Amino acid sequence: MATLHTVNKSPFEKSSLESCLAHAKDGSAVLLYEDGIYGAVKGTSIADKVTAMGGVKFYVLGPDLKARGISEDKLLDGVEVADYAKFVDLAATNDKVQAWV
Amino acid sequence: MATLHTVNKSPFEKSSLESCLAHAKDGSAVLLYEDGIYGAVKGTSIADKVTAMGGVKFYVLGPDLKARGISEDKLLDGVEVADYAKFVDLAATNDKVQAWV
Amino acid sequence: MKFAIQVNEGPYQHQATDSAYQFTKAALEAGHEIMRVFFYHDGVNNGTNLTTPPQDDRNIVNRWSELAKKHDLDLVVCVAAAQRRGIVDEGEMQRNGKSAENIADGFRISGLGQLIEAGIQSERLVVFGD
Amino acid sequence: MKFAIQVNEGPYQHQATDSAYQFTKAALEAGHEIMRVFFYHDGVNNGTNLTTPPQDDRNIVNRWSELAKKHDLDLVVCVAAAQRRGIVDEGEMQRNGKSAENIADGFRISGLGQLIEAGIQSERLVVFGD
Amino acid sequence: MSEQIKKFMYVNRRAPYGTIYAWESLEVVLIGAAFDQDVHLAFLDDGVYQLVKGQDTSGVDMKNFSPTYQALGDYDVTKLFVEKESLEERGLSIDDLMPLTYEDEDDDWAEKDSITVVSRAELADIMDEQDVLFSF
Amino acid sequence: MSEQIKKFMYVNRRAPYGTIYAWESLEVVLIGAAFDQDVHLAFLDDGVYQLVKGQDTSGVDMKNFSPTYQALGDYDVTKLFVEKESLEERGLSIDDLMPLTYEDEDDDWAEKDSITVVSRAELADIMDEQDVLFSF
Repeated sequence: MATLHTVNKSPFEKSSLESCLAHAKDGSAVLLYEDGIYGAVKGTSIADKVTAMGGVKFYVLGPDLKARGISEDKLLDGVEVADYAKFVDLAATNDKVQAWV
Repeated sequence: MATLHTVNKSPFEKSSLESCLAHAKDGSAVLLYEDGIYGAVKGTSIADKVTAMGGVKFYVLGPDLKARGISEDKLLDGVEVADYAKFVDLAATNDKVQAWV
Repeated sequence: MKFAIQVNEGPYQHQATDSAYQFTKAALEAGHEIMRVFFYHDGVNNGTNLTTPPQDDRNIVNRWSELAKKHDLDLVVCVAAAQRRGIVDEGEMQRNGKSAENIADGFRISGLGQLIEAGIQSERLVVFGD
Repeated sequence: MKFAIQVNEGPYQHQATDSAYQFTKAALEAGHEIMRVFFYHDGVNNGTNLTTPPQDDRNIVNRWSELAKKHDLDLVVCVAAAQRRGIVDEGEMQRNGKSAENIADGFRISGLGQLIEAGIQSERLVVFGD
Repeated sequence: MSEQIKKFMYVNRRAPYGTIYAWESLEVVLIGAAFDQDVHLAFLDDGVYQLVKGQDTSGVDMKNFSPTYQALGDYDVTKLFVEKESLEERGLSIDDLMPLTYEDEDDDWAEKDSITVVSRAELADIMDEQDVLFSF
Repeated sequence: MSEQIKKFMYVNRRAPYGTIYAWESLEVVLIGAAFDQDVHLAFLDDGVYQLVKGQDTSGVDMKNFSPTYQALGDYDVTKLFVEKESLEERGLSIDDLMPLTYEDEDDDWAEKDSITVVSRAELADIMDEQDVLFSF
């Protein structure tokens, strides 16, 4: 079943993104929001682990990105910017939501 | 100056122990308490980083260890078990306390 | 679609309740149903009517109360978690001999069964936490 | 030796206030002075008198109140943090037009200067947080 | 109208005592047991520490809730999945955990293990099959 | 009785907005500025994100407190240490941070940088010299 995984913590502070990536299956979606948005940025020590997830589609919450002053051109290739409406939409169109709190 | 560093989070959940170890100087003391006690255990994926800190003295809070069912024979060599009185004593005998919350 | 929301953290300390609010608002705007917002753990602290946040910041509690009023939302505070943290309605005040009640408008205190029921009856459960 | 204690988290959710309590108790037993316990961030929630924890568990708020009474401790709740989270004494109740007060025995609400002062006047500051 | 049976999973990723999530999560499981859903518990990351045997909270003056896990079988909560890699990274094995059992009414009340140790990939599959995931 | 001047350090290791620690820490710094201590701020780990320029919280409806860092110079809070390794691990450089300056009254009010980028080893030394460390 298609799952929307959500990660709201910085990958440099907590291990939740790493655990999410270790369990997310091909075809699932991962939404990075709140401090989780730092996981979507290019050139970090965690970036390779994110880009290695070929079968997973990544989204990042735009309002959280802007709040933190991270411009969209800093995002890893293939990461799509979502707003809250899109977050709702992802939750609806996937079969369930798994929160990696 | 001699510093008592305190770490209260699991090294598998948060990066606070790792950051502490990267900044603790030779001659300082590190007290692992609450969920931080897991950093004092043998045979874990983090153990090598702790044992590599030759110039730092490690303490683990006994009451927190017992609460979590970790017996003292599981501790890394050189880690000393402290009670709350010893925690107070370490805070008093070092020049200051740095909490890696 | 029928959503249920779970909030695990209190106001201001963590963004969880902000994100839950924005999600809930966006879901309602998209025409979805929010069958319940369940406040658990420190999330129960969203239900106090005693906050006075700075005037240049959002008022998290009032915002929930107003959204509930506008959309007839069911904002449920877990009773067991509320007792540990000091969120009290009139019934709890009398039952536990407390000096005051502090439950905010639009919130009600109820049992954990309301969370399970939300999991059963909603089509999607979305959890916001630390 | 003269200690000051800072508590950043509320009751039950995090062990921080338990550890701070045990440390404070042990320090007093060893003959040290605790010149102030400063409750900041969600730590202010330790100062509510509205909790009713399960009978088979410790009562975190009462435990602080009793220790304060026994040792004449200065338990200070930060006013700015308290306003965000809904901890209110009589003065705050009147000033902010709140319907109730909920400050527990032995706690007082004051400004952040009390934390700075604690840092200056104590010989050791010990912080308990998340 | 009879309600459908959903696959519920309670996901436990936190150590006990340092925070209350583990204990309040268990309170949800106990209440939830009355609702006749298809209940699964996952223990991964620091969640595996919740099941470590020999917990004794007398020194920290907190409530020791670990005996409650042993009551889960009586509540027909019998599908507990513990992640193998999470154990190994923490230097733990199944022998470090409390033995949790239930009596199988479909098998002449034979006593059976409630805990199944699964690989990370297997746990990912089991999570994938759920209808509702509760996180704390 | 005049009070001694202590070396105070506010240690910032958290990102802004996800939690309130960064903002309430800054409130302490502002109040503390009135006390005439020798004030230092450390930004390491996720704390370096607090100083990233261009923060715009309109979409999350939270208070944007980042302009307050720019007021620190007026409060004579001028010793801000940012850890180089923390920046690098996050793909950041000094150019991504807000320029923070102060006017040096001992140098004909020349405008000077408040931020000093230091190595992890240097920051460890600076921490070691402090009398009191505030953590949030």
